[in-house]
Amino acid sequence: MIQHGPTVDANLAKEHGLASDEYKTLCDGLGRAPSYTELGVVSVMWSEHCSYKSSRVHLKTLPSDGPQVIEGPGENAGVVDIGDGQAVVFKMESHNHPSFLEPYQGAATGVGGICRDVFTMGARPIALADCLRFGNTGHERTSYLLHGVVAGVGDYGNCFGVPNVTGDVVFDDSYNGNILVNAFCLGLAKSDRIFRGYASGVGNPILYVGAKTGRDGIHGATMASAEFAEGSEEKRPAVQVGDPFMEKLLLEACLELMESDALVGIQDMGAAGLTSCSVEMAARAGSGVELHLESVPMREEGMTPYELMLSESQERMLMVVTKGKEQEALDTFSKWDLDAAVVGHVTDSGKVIVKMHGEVYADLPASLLAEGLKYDRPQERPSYLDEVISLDLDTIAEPDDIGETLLDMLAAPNLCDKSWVFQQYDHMVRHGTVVRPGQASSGVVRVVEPESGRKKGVAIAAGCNARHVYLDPYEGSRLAVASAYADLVAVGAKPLATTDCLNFGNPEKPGTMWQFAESVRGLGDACRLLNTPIVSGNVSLYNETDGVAIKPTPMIGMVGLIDDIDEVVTASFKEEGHHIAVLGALGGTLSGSEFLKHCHGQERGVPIPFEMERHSKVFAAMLEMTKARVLASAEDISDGGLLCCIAECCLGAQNLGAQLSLPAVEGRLDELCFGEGPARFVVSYSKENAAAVARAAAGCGASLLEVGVVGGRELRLNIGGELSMKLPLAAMAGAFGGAFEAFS
Amino acid sequence: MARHFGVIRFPGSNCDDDALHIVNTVLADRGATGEILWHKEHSVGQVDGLIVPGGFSYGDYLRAGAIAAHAPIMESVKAFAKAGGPIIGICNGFQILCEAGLLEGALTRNESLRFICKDIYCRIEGRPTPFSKDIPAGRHIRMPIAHAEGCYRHPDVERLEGESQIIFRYCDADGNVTSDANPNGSINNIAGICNASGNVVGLMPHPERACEDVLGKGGSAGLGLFESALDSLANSGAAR
Amino acid sequence: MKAKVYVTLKSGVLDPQGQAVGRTLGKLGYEGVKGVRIGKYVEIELEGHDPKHAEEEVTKMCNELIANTVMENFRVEID
Amino acid sequence: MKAKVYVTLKSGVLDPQGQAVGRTLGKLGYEGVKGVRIGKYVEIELEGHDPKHAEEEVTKMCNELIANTVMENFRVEID
Ligand SMILES: Nc1ncnc2c1ncn2[C@@H]1O[C@H](COP(=O)(O)OP(=O)(O)O)[C@@H](O)[C@H]1O
Ligand SMILES: [Mg+2]
Repeated sequence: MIQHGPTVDANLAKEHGLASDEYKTLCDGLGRAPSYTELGVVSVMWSEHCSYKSSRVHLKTLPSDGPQVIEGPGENAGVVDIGDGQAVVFKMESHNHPSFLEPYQGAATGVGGICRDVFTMGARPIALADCLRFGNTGHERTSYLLHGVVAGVGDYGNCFGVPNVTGDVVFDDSYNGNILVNAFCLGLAKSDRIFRGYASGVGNPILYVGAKTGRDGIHGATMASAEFAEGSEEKRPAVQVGDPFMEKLLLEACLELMESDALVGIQDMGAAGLTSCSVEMAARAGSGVELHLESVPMREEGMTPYELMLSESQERMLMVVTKGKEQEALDTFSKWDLDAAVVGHVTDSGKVIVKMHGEVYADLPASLLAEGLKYDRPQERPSYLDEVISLDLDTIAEPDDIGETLLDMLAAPNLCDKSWVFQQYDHMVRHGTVVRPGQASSGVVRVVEPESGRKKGVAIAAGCNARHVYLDPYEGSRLAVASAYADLVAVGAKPLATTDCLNFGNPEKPGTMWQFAESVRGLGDACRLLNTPIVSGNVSLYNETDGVAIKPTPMIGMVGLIDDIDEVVTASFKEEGHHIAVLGALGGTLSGSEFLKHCHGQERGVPIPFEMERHSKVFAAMLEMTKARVLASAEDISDGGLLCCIAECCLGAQNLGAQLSLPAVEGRLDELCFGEGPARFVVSYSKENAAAVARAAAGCGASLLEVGVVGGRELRLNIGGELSMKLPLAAMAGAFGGAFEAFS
Repeated sequence: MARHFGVIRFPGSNCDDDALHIVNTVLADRGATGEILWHKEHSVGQVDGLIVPGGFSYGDYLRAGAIAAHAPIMESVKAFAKAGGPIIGICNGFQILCEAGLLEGALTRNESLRFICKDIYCRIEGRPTPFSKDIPAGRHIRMPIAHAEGCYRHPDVERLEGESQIIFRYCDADGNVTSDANPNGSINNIAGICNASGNVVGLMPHPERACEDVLGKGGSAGLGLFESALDSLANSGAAR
Repeated sequence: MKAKVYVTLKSGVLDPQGQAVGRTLGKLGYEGVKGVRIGKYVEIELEGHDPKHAEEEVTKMCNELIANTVMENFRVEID
Repeated sequence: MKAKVYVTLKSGVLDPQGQAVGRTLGKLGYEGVKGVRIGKYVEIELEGHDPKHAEEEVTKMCNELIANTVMENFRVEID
């Protein structure tokens, strides 16, 4: 074995992020000290980012099975059957740390990475979504990060040519030093043509395709697993630059090659590049691989095996092709002007052997690397919870003027119109976007069934209310699932399966670990109850700067199916005279609400929990109504409560007012107007359909209360027969539509 | 009568399938057909019309459309234009036709410096072209835009105006040409133009995205451009 | 040999990017910034040793591809 | 006074744009193009007459706004 580079010892291992006991485990496993190249390879494979060492014991409790599931966690993305021989392939992934250091490139390469995870499985990406978390709008870096991230997400997806159909943007102090950039991608495949990351077939050649390897991002994976400390901004690693054009060529070439029978296995080079790719492909297949690095296309001169194995240059794929078919593959790549080379072959040794010019630089058992480490880290319920769970409403003054308060709420950074963001994303390319961002809480893309021409729809909901998770990690995570479920049924989609991206602080702190464990328990329970198994996901830990962690943010991406896109409903009121009703509970709670935060600066109280028994009836009613095509509009009531929801329904394409009359309440007016709770919807329908709507609700055992009619140029609210509020549409539009531009 | 359209695919074209879908599926009952033409070909083959689709040919690197304008197939596209064949360049296609010299002027970075994707209105005017002559002059229609470099510039725009070569102009929902209705800063609110002989048309809005109302409820006014082309081909006699 | 190409917008052509940078500099407290124009700076690594020939070649490249002469001027320097 | 700023990508940082232009020049028949890197050329019109002070100011502007020092280098010239 060639020993080039610095001498390997426990100290050097520590610099690579391996704790001393981890280094010992490595030496014991190998029966010797590792070479420098081996140390590099192992350190990335055993990093939190690649090995999930702190999270794995918890993740394995998540439900991942169901008749609809074709491929669960373990592959590059999850695969779910949508009938007619078609499948959707999807996953969500974080790119938080790189985006904080270089927002444009960090976000762009995040989108690039998740798209590769999807098309690597044989699916053509047909929809993107992005969930973004920034610090306070007044924080000095927020505007810079926001501009860079949004441009980066947009430019990459736009150029690559996939519509970005939904997502969310939230501002909160806890993200001041750690923004979140979570990107979701969904692709469409034939259910019997799914490709997997397997290096099988002894003697089969291994092909490298795509961008040349440079020195960029070396140690990116270990960086993503380390807490930021003051001063680390100075030690910025080389930034990875995204090349969406190259990725588009890769996509087309790979899909073309997948039409043939040349391909045995394929995987994108994501975090930890060639290393994780070759190790994972060998480990899954139970085979081995031998690489000869001198054949890797290089961007720079004099690159060492260490650098080649650890580079995170973007837009690269590794694939195994049937022996004798390599020319067919190379021809396809040259048609698309892509660099490709045979860089090794499959063995049955169970080892990853790295050679350069005939010399061995690494000789490692694939299983040792892939299984990695596993910790059940100590947990402890954090004490802040004792403080925040109680809310004394007597200390909260009721608003004098509901109208003024509504305007203030509509202009709140977390509630206002986000067109500034999504208009920078092409949300219509590929002639399939049925519901665009801003039209409903879910995005919907059309999927045509090739034989019959039947037009199905796939709906995507993505987001998370981290405040709820902060106040109660278990219940808050259940609520996040229920909320995604509500988003889907509101457009008429039957929820199928889930992906997640679990963003938390430092897992070595028992309090954070407890939040994580509780959250995973909540996600699992809710997904089990709702039959939306988790088929893929990602964990991002160490979102913490100078000891301050983000609010625990288990981002949820949920996918649903619509049998016929003509059934789809959107949020906006459509016609004068339509009836407006609330489906589900009328009132909510101010505990943990956006109202309490925005108007009173408080984040406390316990949110109303998700209750399967009660809330699933509401979901069922919602689906039955859309299926029966009796609704003109539907929108779930989430942050901002009933009144913000109705205001948004007014401010749609048709721009219609509404006359509301609510029963006199015993409780507080602000609770009625702005309170929050799960499984509540605002629906509208024609007079003719009123009976059918009521029947559907009653049939499912869900409550439905008519609260008004669509019409006029203002939003009027009577409570118990008295006029409580009257706002012109223009005033609401001004508050809602003008806010983002003002603080961005 | 069957009318066959070629849709040119450059590396980085994204709206090629969208355009093909319009001719092959949405307009199939009108006798339209289409095929993809690969940029490395030297001939456009037997087609009655050409669509240069949107997307990011060559990543839009250097300038949008600049590299695609030099693709092997472009010589044949130029010959097709010279012979009077109808050509429409949509978004990136418009940028490519400008860079290739088939249309005048240049498309530069949006004044807001941001990519912008939304529905706009534009008014149809100017001389009759194959892609607009069935739409009554002065009518305004709704179509999406999705571009970062759509700000039209021309050193002598008055000449184009004088020759009635402005075919599409951004306007508001009521048809008024106002600066508020101009999404990207284009001179004189120009959204699309034609060449001196009128057979080559380029525009930034995406008519192919406004052909089926089910897609975002944005309307289907864009269909008018393609129907117009089918009619004008039918009237111009035999297929090429 | 190395060629350096400076691509600048022709004088009448609006430069929104330059304007935006100028405005931001003002907001950041830089006084005395009267105008900003943003162009491209292209470095081309060339084989060969004849600067005259290189200059001719690069000028052709600029006319053909690197600059859009409808809007842009360019200047070539050979190192 | 006029400041000229040359912003270039740090070596090792990928330049997809330069690569695409380089490849295209090759296809257009220009032989001997070994590499293309694309940067920015910024002209700043300044008040005042003190070139030393101007250079300091513009250097600050570059660090703060004009160059992205994570990925780019810059050079300032005062005319
Ligand atoms: N929170 C989670 N829930 C379910 N599955 C997960 C989760 N996190 C990771 N996984 C699964 O673990 C595997 C490894 O994920 P990841 O390392 O993010 O992929 P990649 O190598 O593409 O970056 C994937 O199959 C992913 O779906
Ligand atoms: Mg992967």
